[in-house]
Amino acid sequence: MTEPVLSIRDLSVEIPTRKGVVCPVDGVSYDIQPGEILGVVGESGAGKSMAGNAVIGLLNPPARIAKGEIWLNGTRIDQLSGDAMRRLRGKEIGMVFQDPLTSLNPLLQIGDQLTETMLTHLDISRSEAEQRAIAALQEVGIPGAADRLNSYPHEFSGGMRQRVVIALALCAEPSLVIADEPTTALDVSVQAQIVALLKKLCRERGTAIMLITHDMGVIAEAADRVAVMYAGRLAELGPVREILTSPSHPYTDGLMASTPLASRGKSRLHQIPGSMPRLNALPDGCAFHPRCPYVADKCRHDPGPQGVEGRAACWFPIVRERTA
Amino acid sequence: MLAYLIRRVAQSGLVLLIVGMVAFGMFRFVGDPIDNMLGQERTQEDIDRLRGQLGLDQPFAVQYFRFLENAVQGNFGVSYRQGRPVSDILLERAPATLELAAVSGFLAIAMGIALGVFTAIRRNGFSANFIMSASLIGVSLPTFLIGILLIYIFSVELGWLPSFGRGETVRIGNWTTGFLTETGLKALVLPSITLGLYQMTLIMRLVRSEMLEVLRQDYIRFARARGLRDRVVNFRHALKNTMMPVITVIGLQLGSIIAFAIITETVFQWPGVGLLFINAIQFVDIPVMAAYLMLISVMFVGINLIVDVLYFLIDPRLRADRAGAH
Amino acid sequence: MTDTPNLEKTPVRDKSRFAVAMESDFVYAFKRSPVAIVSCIVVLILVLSAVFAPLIATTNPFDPASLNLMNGFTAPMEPNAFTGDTFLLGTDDQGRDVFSTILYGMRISLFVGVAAVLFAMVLGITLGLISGYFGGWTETIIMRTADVQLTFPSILVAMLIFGIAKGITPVEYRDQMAIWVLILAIGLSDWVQFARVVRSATLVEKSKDYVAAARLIGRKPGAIMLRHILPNVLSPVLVIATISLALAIIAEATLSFLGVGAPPTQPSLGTLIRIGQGFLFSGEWWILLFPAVTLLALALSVNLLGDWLRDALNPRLR
Amino acid sequence: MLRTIRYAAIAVALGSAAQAAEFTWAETTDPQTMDPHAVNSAPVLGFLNNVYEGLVRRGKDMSVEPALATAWEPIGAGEGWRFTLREGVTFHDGADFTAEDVLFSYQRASDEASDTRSWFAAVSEVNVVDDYTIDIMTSAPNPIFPSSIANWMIMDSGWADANKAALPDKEAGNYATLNTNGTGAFRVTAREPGLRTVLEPFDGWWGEAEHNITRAELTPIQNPATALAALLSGDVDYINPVPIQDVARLSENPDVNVIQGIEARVIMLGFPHEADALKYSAETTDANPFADPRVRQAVAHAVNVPAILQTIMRGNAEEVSQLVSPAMNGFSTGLVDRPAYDPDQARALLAEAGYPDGFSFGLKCPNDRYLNDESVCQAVTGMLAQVGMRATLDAMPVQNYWPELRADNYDMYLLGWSPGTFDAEHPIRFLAATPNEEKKLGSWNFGGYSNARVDELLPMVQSEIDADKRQGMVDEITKILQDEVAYVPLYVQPLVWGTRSNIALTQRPDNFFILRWVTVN
Repeated sequence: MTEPVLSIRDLSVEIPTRKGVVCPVDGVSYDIQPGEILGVVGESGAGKSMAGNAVIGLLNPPARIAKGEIWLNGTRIDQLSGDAMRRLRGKEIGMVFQDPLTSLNPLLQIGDQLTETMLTHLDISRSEAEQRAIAALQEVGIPGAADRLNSYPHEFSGGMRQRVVIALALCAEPSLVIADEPTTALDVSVQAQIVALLKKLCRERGTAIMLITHDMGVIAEAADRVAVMYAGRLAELGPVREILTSPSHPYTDGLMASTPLASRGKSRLHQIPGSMPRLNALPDGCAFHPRCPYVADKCRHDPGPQGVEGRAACWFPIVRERTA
Repeated sequence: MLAYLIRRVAQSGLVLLIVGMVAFGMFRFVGDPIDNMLGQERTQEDIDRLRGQLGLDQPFAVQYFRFLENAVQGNFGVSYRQGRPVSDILLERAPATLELAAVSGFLAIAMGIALGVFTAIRRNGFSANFIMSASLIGVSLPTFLIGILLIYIFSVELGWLPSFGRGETVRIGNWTTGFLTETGLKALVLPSITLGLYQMTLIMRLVRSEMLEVLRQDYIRFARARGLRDRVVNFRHALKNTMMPVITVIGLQLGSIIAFAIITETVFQWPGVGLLFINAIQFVDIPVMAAYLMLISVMFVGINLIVDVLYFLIDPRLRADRAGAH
Repeated sequence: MTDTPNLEKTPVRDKSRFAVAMESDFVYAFKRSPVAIVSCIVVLILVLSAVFAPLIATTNPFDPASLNLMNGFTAPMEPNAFTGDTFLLGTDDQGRDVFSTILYGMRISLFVGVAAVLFAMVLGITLGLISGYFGGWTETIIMRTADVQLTFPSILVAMLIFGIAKGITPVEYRDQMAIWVLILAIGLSDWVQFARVVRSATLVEKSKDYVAAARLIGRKPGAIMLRHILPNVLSPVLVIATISLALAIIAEATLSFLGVGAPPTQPSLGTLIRIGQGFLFSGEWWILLFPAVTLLALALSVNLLGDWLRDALNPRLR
Repeated sequence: MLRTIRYAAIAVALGSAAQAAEFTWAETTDPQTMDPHAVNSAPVLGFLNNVYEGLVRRGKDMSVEPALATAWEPIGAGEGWRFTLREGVTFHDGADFTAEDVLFSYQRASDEASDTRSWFAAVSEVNVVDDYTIDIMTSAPNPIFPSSIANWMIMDSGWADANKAALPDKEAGNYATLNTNGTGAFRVTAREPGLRTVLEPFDGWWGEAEHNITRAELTPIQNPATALAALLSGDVDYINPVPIQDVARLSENPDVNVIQGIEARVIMLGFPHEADALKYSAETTDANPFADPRVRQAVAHAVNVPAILQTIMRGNAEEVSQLVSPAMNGFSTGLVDRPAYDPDQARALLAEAGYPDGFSFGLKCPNDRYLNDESVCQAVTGMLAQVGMRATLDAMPVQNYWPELRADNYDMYLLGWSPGTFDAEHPIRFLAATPNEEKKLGSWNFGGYSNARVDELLPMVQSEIDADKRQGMVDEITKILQDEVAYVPLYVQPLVWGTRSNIALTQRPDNFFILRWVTVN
């Protein structure tokens, strides 16, 4: 195993509110290898984007990193000074947002937004930056990139715009890209193109991608490994094939049962009862126990271990013989 | 684009006509001009003769249409008080008001935007809150009081600045400017602060709330996520988007500066059209009053038009889809 | 959207409506902002003292018979050379006790200010709703009248209305008329900003589905506007109302500076400042200072409250 | 307390011969026109006295002195006056001054289009005897004619014809409205109406200059506080008027002088004598209490003039008992005391007149015409209310005030009168005579006061040559007006000028500012 691009050790993010401190991310650890796409999945409010924001250092105050370490390419970045962190953003970590309609500055031409980012991080001449911008646009599949440089965001369709966003995120050749729900705002056909584009870029450039989504279909399609989040904690972590076909955490099992997968034919979709508890009103013991079909007494008192590679955060993980 | 312009100009013409009608209609109640034109020992017979001479005994409609007919050709009649064509008087006095409005307008906009951006960026900083509250004082005191206090402090007590008037002016063609002489510049200081303070506060608050709105947008978060320097994020990305909605309001503010000049000119005895208007009211000099209102409304409507066109040019979204409808 | 942790409180059934209100974020933010608390207290004190002026004030400055001219120009806290009376904040040129006149004057200023803003609000909201909702010709007419209106500075509008009103009202009602003319004049020059805000907000709300839904089930436009669009438009209107209340109070002062304000025998705060301004150089500083400070306190706290309200009510700025 | 300086000539010890200097001054209103015959108002005539000259002029003590006429004597038994003119006098443009110009100026000043026409009501004809002698015939003997034409200024006929200004043009203005060509001590070198007017000495002037001014500039400043600030900060050398309330403070200021005196203007209360009912009363709508002299007497007793002078006028004004101030010719020295302040007697008189619990009425006042006019009216309202006469005060700008008075929209009004001829006959002719349109009498007698004896005596006063007999008749009229309380005279308006301490000038009761008596040290 090569050295991971990103490795998070026991990361916790706290938000002090007037009703006590809330922990959207509670002791999460995972790594992403170069050229690997790690899917981070969970219901909304499970803390998946909060972890992403913590990594790139864009947590909206009063949220702050309480404990844990974030390592990027072997150097620790969670304690970097404001400016050091700023120089790192874009250069080392790229970010792709959810809604392409609002992610691009409506009054600036595409070319300017690209060259501006490159000139900030790479000491190259303006003309060379323009060449690279054209190349970046071609790479993300924008037709006739050369003469689209000086057109404005509103002259592109949703899908095209998301491609531009991806080009922008990658133009300074970061080693890690955090894609926060990149496909949610797009319609299905365009979603598939974007997923394919991300996979292609990941393979060709060896960039590690943290793909945050609530859509299991996207995970199945794109992710190499997957981290399932529930109520701020890591429920399960592992290769996507393994987790999807034989989940060992009851929550993941429920999730898979409620996702229409071609491979499972026409069995009735299973519905997980109840909804995810609010972060400021977590039940005792394992957060999932009120909804867990296999709940036992122990689960109600003891929160259970942190999920790590190969072991789910559950006292009674589901054990199956590995079929695949 | 052209169709839009024509429609706007037509609307502006309509506005001017209405202003003329309303203004002229109201003057009948402001007093009787004849009293100020005749001395102590006049008789009723003198009054009637002069009233006939000035055509004031005609029915209202006749007077109004004669006024409109002349106004269209730029002839606003003769001032009852000064016995000179009103257009000459206005031409003489306009530079003073325009220069004062320009300086205080610039002051208001420049300071307004700078402080607006500063208080938006450092939203909870102490200095930002202090500026916000201090600027409110500008809006919480009547303009005339601010003017008089400034005179009291800077002219009477400290003696740094002249207490009234416009200082020496240099005549260039038929424009007199106060910018080229030392006393002219010194005379500009206090009045432009008095006039500009009120507008500056309004612009500052507007820019602040608009900037806060923009700073919350995704493209700003994305710009930060790309590691751009704060200066670039705030000024290149955020400010440009902030300015869009602010332009229209600033246009309106400039319009009201000229109209607000009435008070400042009275307090500082600034020889502009505002003071002329106040004197015209005092001496019921109807031609001057009517001409002043027409001048102000032309300026106002003109500024409105320019602002709309400006908005059209700058915002690529509007320009792109050629949407004629505004 | 990034999944912000949901912080809503758990559903409560037992607490009374007031308790719920007290716990709301609005009140929480209020408690934590010193500016809001102080300005709120100042406004309360001033408004209450204005309302209970007859009880607090030592004399009734508006009753000409009770004035003793010889008491004129008495310095604060010092006995008058002729009559020996002493006054907390001194007296003005007519022998009126400055302290009581400020209270009574503030009554007029507040009354004129609040009434003018209400008048402007009602007018502005109706016209804004109508022009926003119906659009087309009505909108152009209303918006162009707004342009005409903006051409006339509020001071000018007031002076001309004053001229007209003086011309037509029978003379014995002239004193009461003066106050209502002030309200009309200031209100008339204020409605435009309300109309504009409400219009743009209505345009936004109109495009939303719930309005289309309401229209679908056959609600009359009037009902739609009032029950559906208006509540969503109130918060910007409320903010403008507070700011323009301060401006209205000051406009009244400016008008009295031009000699068009409240009648001389019933001076408002603005009239007092106009009188006081005449004595700036003559040494009777208290005639100007105390009314000016009161006006500043009133206008400043109303403005600060308006400012805080804007930030508090604007959900996205939290 | 009151530093009455009758003829305030500040004789400042001229140490070193003061070297020539520039001088700037400010007044509240700008002279409306430069045409001496276009407008008969104090600001215009006062200013033009420095540029044009009449046959006679008034000296520092208001006495009549020779000017363009060196001497004058009555013709026959009072059929007119013969004036011998001064020789060697030139106009500013160099033209010679002759009797021709006087005739032309008479025709111009007495024409329909000119505002000064009323001065020549008594003149029947004017004939030129020779280049330097002219006869002005009057329809009846007119003893005060020479002193009544001090403000009739002479214009050069050649200059007027050349510039098409033969008659004053009030409607559209003409060359004479903006330019001047007088014989006076100063020439107008720059004129921006409403902004500033610049004067420079006329070195060809016939008289000897007592001033050391090389350039004088008048800028109107409307806002009193700004004018005061200008004086205090030294931007102007002299301002007129100084707000009354600032007199005390300014007097202590070392680099500013306050010059006080009494003006010719008497402030009085007027009544609706002719009206048969009150217009603005809440309850007395069918009777006019002010028609009863006892009620008018009650008003006189109810108004505490000393208190008004003490507070509102800060001790700078003088109470008065008749329609003219003591400085005027024809002042009745024997009738000086006015009704004492006695509220009880006022209430008694009201009860006697049938109004035991008083009545309400409307008091009309200007708020920007006379010094502190609105404050005085407020004080009067308060005092009358204390005796039961409940007034509702309606103070308004002067341009609305005169039409209201002319339309009789008042129950009581405030009026100030400054006699143009500085003679007691003037106010009687305009305020006391029964209004008569043809004879141009009583044109400002709004209340319509009428007394047969007064109407009988007026023409006799106008034509009486013997000074004592004339004074006796004036005293009789004054006594009648006092007994019938035609008006309630309150006080003579104070004249308060402010100058920098290095300025010496002369203050005259007619409030005319004569530039040639100014010295800048």
